[in-house]
Amino acid sequence: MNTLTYWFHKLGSPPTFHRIATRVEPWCLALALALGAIGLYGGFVLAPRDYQQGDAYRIIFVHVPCAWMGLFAYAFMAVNAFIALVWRIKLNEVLAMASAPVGAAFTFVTLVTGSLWGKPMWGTWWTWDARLTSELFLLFLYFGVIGLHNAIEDRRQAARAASFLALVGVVNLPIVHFSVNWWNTLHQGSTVRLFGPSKIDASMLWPLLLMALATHIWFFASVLARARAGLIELDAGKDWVRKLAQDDAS
Amino acid sequence: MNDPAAHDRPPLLAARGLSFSRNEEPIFGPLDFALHAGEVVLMEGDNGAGKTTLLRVLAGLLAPSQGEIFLNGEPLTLARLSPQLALLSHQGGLKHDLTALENLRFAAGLHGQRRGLSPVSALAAVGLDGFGEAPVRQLSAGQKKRVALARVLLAPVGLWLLDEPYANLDRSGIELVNRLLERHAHEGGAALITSHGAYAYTSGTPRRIALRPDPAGAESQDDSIVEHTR
Amino acid sequence: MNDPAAHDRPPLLAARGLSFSRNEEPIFGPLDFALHAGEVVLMEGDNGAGKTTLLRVLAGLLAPSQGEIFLNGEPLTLARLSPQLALLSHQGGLKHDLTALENLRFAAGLHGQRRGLSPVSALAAVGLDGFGEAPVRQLSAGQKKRVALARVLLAPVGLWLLDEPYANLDRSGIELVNRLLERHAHEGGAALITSHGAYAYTSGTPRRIALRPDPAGAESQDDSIVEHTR
Amino acid sequence: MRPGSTSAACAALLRRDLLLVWRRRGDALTPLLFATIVVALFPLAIGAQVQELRPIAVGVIFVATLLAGLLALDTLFRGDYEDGSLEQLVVSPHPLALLLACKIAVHWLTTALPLIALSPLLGELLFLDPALRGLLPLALLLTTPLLSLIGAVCVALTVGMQRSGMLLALLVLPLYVPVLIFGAGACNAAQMGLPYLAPLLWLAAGLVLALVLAPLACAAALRISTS
Amino acid sequence: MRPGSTSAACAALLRRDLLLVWRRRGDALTPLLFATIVVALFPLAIGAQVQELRPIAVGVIFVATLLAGLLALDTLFRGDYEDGSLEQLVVSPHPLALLLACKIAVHWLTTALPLIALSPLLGELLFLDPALRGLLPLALLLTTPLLSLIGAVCVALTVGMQRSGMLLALLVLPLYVPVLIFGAGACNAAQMGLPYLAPLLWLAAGLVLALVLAPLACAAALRISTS
Ligand code: HEM
Ligand SMILES: Nc1ncnc2c1ncn2[C@@H]1O[C@H](COP(=O)(O)OP(=O)(O)OP(=O)(O)O)[C@@H](O)[C@H]1O
Ligand SMILES: Nc1ncnc2c1ncn2[C@@H]1O[C@H](COP(=O)(O)OP(=O)(O)OP(=O)(O)O)[C@@H](O)[C@H]1O
Ligand SMILES: [Mg+2]
Ligand SMILES: [Mg+2]
Repeated sequence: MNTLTYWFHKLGSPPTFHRIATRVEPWCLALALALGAIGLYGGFVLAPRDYQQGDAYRIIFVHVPCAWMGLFAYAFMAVNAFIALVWRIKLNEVLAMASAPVGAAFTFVTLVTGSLWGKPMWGTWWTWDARLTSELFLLFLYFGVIGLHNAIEDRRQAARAASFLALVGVVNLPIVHFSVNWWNTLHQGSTVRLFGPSKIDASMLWPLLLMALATHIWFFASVLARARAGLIELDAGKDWVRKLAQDDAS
Repeated sequence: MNDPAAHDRPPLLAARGLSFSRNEEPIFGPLDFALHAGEVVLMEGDNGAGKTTLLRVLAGLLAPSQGEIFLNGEPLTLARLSPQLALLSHQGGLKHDLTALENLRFAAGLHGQRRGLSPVSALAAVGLDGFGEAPVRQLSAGQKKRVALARVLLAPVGLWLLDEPYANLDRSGIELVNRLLERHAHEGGAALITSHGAYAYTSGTPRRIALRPDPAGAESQDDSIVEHTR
Repeated sequence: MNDPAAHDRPPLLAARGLSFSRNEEPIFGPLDFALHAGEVVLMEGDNGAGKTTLLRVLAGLLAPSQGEIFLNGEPLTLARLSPQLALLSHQGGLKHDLTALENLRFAAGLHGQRRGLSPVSALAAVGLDGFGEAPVRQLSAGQKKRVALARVLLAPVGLWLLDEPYANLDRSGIELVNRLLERHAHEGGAALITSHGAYAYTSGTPRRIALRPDPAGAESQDDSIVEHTR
Repeated sequence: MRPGSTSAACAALLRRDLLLVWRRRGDALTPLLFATIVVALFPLAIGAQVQELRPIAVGVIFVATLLAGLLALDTLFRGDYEDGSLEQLVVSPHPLALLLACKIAVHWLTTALPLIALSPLLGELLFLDPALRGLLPLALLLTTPLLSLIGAVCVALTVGMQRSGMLLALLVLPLYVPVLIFGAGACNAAQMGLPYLAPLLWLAAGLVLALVLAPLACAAALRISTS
Repeated sequence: MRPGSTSAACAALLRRDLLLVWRRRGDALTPLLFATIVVALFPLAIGAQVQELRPIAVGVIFVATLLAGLLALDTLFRGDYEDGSLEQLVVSPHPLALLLACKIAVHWLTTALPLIALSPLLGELLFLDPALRGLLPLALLLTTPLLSLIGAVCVALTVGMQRSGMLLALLVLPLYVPVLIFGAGACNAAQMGLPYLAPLLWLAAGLVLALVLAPLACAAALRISTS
């Protein structure tokens, strides 16, 4: 066994994961809150008013990071789902299922902030434009995954079935992301680029990126927490959980 | 076991360290056993002991949590499913809208048919001579069971997995099942059956295999597999 | 029959000239029989003899083609349905999404409950002590049957109609059913049950009633009702 | 031996059915989601402009409600029939019509009521005329119980059959049409500034009638179809 | 002992499924009638004028087809699951994906094809633009098999559950949306005199892909959900 697979197995074993996650979690949460606070302060207080949109644009500091997270969470779920299906690793099943509700929440926030923003910008809460629609159906896909997971009795079988659905639904991701390029829509196109110059002023960019970082860390923290709970539920009868309960009691 | 030549060939069915858990709760196992040609094994156990579950695992319908299953010496994986077994489960697998004969004809198409048997003769063999043209929906509980047995009989396979084949059958039906098992074993087949009835297949000498490992090493009366050899 | 006082009261169940046909084809009858308090009648018959059909007619679920049914001396019409019988049929009548206890609590609400019994104690009486909180869907075939039996036990009625109560039960389950029947008869109830098993309720001396009238006047072994009195 | 009282039986039935819905609360939400999805399909299939969507908003919402109710109908007695609890209701000592009325009530409460609550949002999705914001839920409040009651009678007739979903749709839809015409008609009239009280009153009258007759018809139909 | 050949197994399955449809030919007609009724509801709910109906004709027909297909989906594996014949398919010695492909083919032939044949009539009911008379059936011919194939995968995932009709709708519809957009989009483009070939080609490409992948996915999903 080379070192890589060794660490893979080590990390993949529920007790180890549980131990590491318990230790990392509070730090992640604290970091996410701190970064989020700075980012929000930067966005809502420090960043200049937009000459066109006034203060309404400031919702961008919530909307865009959440939108990114909605997509990222799905990708994260799909990758874990793939591993869970092919190698039947319990940890990945649990991780995939843990990211679904978190992703759904981010997607929901995206939809809400988007339509709050849409009212002043486009004069309507909602239009049937390609990005908005595909984002809505992304939310439905999340609901489908969660619903399927809840509908099946056996936890591992449920996780596998829902993982399968998550993989089938991956086709929706490029549609959400590229819809603004493929169809000309009301929603604006990419303004932030990872490579090359962004079309956004630096004073607005840094709070945005900070918020994005904060949401990512938050996502990982809450996925870790959910996965931990999920593993304990799955392994309720196993020795390591029993020992944990004893340690808690004493 | 009284035929040493049979042991040169790999057993029709073998399980090694086989166990199954639901939500990490063990249902049975770990189990080790082999089923050779010419054997009929009667699996007895209390209600809820895990007999149905074991049969479904052996048929490849449920993936075992641990351990391996071998059919004719080859490992059975979920992906490469057994071409060599016939399963009788509680539901019967019959289309209620089709007649008994149509059901058997379909089964013959799907699984092939045993040399010397046809849907018509299989139906006659289970004592349903005049019922070939009746939709299965109109048959009584025992008559449906007989049609399902005819389907098992028709399949050109060596291994039968029968879940409570005696339930709902009248006395002549019970004798019929025993006769069919006798002949199947005689022709080199093997069968694993579950039953609660005292009337169940009783030729040969019993051998027991515990469904759950016994901590004391002793073999318990409950949760056991009773095996009869020809 | 050994208790003449019982005959002063009208029989719990009586059939007069009862027959049932599907598409003008007679399934059983005409039948005349009475079931008095304290009796357990075992109905035997080949597969397809019409036992299930008869039970459904007696429960008022199917309208008889001819003849009348009396419950406690009053005619049973489709419109005024029996308040006084408990039926156990093949399906069991349990909600798979609810736990065993929730199912029994509902039954107690619907039919009322027998003096001295509660859902919890009824469940204990059928040997399912630790299974009250498990959804019925997760129970094995025999465990489901036991829950259905607990439902029958709980209902405050005199007449039990049980279709194959022994099927799927292990030996302790079979003894349980016999014990329950014994006690029910002793407490002044009556039961009409079907079964194919030799292990079925066997106390008392049998009496036979043919499901179809025998042209020769002789009573045939098949298609018959065997009655045991206490 | 003390047989239970009828009110205790109804209470037990109500409690059990609500509990069943709660056990499958995911399933209970799905009529809602279904209607939402149907509504959401139209802008995609037709076009997303206000002038395209506003005229058809009322119609689409009514049709979506009707279809969602229709699909949910199938679960009204099916489960009870298959697991034999319907038999138990039939052989129970209480009036069958009353027991069925309880079942229908739970069904309406858990499938139609959430949809009515959601209808303003659905209206928003289709740019519903703001003048109708109050009227649409009211019209739905009158039509959906009617739909449940009528549907229950039809579903009782088909309950013994396998795969009767489609047959059910056939039986039910012609009976739904008058309800649809009155319900959507009232809203459309209001949209054009015409008087709309008459159709609503007709609906209310029909509802009262159905409340009395439908459970009885349902019980009779069930007796026929299960024998 | 001679095991049957795979082609014989497929032939037997095709024959049996067609026979089953024939035994219940009343039921087989119902998707047709359902779509017709949905289409017929719209003039009642919206208004019966040409200028009201023509713009929504394509959309309504597509949505009706989609819903009829969705309802029919439920019967694809349900019956086989309940009576245990699905188990028999799984333990048979032939590739499950191939057997499932046969089942899907029969399902499409008996539910969607008659609807396509009827679509000109449905178009007439809604005053469909005469220019679309040829294009609409063609677009349906490309979309309906895609819907059947995608739907089969989802239905395979939910087959072990009770009363999953609604969950199925939730799973399936988001995946149907792109198909709907391309299909209805092509027709709407043609109605406005815009080029409409590109979406049709996309649909055809998707169909080819689905023909290969869907039966495999379906078999995998079935293995998961029945275990
Ligand atoms: C309900 C309505 C809306 C939804 C569902 C929505 C959805 C999304 C999604 C999914 C993204 C991420 C796209 C990606 O990274 O691939 C996004 C980004 C963005 N949205 Fe929205 N949006 C909505 C309304 C709005 C409104 C009204 C505005 C402002 C006019 C807006 C401005 C932006 C901006 C500036 C981005 C960043 C684009 C980039 O840099 O890539 N959105 N939105
Ligand atoms: N789908 C399920 N989910 C959870 N537990 C289950 C499920 N099916 C069965 N079980 C449980 O698994 C155990 C074994 O069930 P199984 O049906 O294999 O028993 P069995 O030996 O066939 O019993 P019987 O003689 O009553 O048929 C039982 O305790 C049962 O409660
Ligand atoms: N729905 C039906 N339509 C037509 N005929 C039926 C129907 N149900 C049962 N039958 C027929 O009626 C006869 C009696 O059936 P029934 O189910 O009452 O038999 P049974 O005595 O209970 O048999 P078993 O011991 O096999 O359960 C059988 O020949 C059966 O084929
Ligand atoms: Mg069993
Ligand atoms: Mg019977």
